[in-house]
Amino acid sequence: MNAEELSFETELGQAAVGETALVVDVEGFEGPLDLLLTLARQQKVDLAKISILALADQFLAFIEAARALRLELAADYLVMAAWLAYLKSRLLLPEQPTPEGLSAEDMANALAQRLRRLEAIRQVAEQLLNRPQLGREVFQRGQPEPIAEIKRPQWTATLYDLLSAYASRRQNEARSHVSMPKRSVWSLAEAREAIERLVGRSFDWSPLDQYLLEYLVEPSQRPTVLASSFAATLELVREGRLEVHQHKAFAPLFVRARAEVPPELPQGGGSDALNG
Amino acid sequence: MGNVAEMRVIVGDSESDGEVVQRTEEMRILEALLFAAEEPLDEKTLAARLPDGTDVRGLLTQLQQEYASRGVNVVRVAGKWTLRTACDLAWLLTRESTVPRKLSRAAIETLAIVAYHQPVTRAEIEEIRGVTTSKGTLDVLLETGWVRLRGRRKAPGRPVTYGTAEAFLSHFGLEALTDLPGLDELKGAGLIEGTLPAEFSVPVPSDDPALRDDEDPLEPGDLDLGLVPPAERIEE
Amino acid sequence: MGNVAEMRVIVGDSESDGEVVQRTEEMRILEALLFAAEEPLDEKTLAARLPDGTDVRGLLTQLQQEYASRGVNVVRVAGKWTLRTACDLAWLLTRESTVPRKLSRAAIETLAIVAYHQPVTRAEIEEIRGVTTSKGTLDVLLETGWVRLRGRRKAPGRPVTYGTAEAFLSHFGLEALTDLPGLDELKGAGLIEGTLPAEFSVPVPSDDPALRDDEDPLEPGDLDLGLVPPAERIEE
Repeated sequence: MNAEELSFETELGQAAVGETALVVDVEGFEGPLDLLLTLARQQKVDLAKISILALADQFLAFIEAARALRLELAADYLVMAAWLAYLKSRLLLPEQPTPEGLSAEDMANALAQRLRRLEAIRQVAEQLLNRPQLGREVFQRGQPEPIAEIKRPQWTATLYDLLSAYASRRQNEARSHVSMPKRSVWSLAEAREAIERLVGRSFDWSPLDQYLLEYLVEPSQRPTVLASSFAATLELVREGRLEVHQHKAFAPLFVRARAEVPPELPQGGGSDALNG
Repeated sequence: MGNVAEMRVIVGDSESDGEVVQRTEEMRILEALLFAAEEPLDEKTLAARLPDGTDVRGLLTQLQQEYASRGVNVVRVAGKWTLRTACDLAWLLTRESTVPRKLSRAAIETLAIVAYHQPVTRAEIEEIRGVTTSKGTLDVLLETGWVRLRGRRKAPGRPVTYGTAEAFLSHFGLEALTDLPGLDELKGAGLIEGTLPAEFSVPVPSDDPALRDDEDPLEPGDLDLGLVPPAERIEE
Repeated sequence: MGNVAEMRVIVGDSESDGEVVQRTEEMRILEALLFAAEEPLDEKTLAARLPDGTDVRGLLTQLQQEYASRGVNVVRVAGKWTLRTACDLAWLLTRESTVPRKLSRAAIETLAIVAYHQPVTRAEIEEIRGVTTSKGTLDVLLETGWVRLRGRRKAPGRPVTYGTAEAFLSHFGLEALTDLPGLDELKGAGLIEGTLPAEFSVPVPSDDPALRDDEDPLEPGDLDLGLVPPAERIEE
């Protein structure tokens, strides 16, 4: 065992980012089992036919060499060295039954099995890493199209909500409708325009009511139509555009357009209409 | 020359028969590049990965044709190429979820008026509520599926008449519309209190789907207007 | 020859008429779903978007064949379906920016032990490797998302058990854990069984999320230690 052999696999011990490196071995072995496996490979025989005795010798020699170089060895190695020294002594002595019932042969086989298992896991690890890996050899869709979530409102209302809303609204409506309905009023301007249009150029005496009937759509409108048209008539008379007369109080009112020369009045005074 | 072009198209089509196709390696490369790319790729970038002198545009057009009938299409956006889910399959990429929401006060009132007074026009609803009813309120009610357009009133302006749909009954657990309480029951439940004008009444509602004498059927365009749910326009 | 060409053109035409040759709308839907998805999809999810009674598996197999010669392949990972670029085009697509961080030899070995021996405790990993395992090594593996904390072994000290997550299968393109390379050889050589006490006859490895008889569930605090991000609390 020399210094060259000690530096075996040095480059494999590099720790990855974020990993606290264990001080297992200054020369980069991944523990005593790794060292044993490396030594076993140097025997260049099938692990099944490995000589554990020879392996123990090699390991112990390695440890001695490391000690001579004052290399600091992790406890794992020293424990393994102690165990191998024990195993070696057992293997060299004639076999005697032990209290545990485990023969030196069994112990040696168990160690060989551990070595095979470690070697096997290393082989499959390599196979695994040689597979095409996602993002290294194979790729997934670079622009996945995400599923959009459409939130549909699910409307809720209770029958109570519905009924109480209806009841209070109807109640409010009923109360607000107690106020008087807005009266429709026939304005003076409307009345004047209507009379002018109706009487027009008619120079015959006609009862005002007769004209107004045209407008009496419904009885409720009668007072306002009468009042407005009477006021409008008087205004037109004052302007000299209409003539009006009445036989007596509360008699029908006669209206005609005024000609250039005022024609004769019918029987009976008409001026009292102005006082009515 | 024309034959060659035809042959190529044929080759492309024959794939849909499941036959093994002689697709060029360049097509595979384009396919993989477009698939893996994190953004649309321009022709220059694609050409850089292909043998010199490759007719990138030609291959892309061919690829586009190949994918035209598929669930994924080769599309050109802003002069670059990418893969996109076929437009007609956009529905696949949405997931609907329902969020419970309470109807606004205005909507509940309107719904109640529609229920009791149907067939009813918007103007009639407004008269009872004493305020104008926003289009949004009626749209929300149409969206609930509880209110439907019935027809048009035979009156100036031919306003649309509203009524309740079957879903209204099922949501409110009513066997028939006549199960809605009348005036006495509303009073009995304490929902109407105090003195009311003598003529005050609560109609006996009916959701008979047959149009009334004063209703015309809806016109073709009416339903479209009514069924398009407004996106989240909720009257508060 | 001319006849054959004509025949084919006809086939081509019929496809453009929308009379898809041997390709159904279901195929388009599957295609679109697989292309759009960020993650592998299981057959149940796919079936949910297809008419009832659709033979999803059959269609997927058909799609897989269709894409086998393309630049993008339909593959099955972790029992789910996804699209991946063809392996042989790796040279084309490798980008420096996406090269995953290199794992240490210790991490690689540990990952393999977790994969082939799961559920496995840290002590068992150390027994196989013959060396103490630093916490950093397991943390790195948990961080990749490939390894997860499974539970606690019903044994003195109740050690945490480790197993692989779905992302492990997805990353290495494995359909199931049984596809692990060399698994059969390892089993045949008796190098997998025997790490566990003989009374546990459940096959190893197993990434069945269901805990085994010798496992207890994790406790609330365990996940924090394992760098697992706390479940996001989503409003609404």
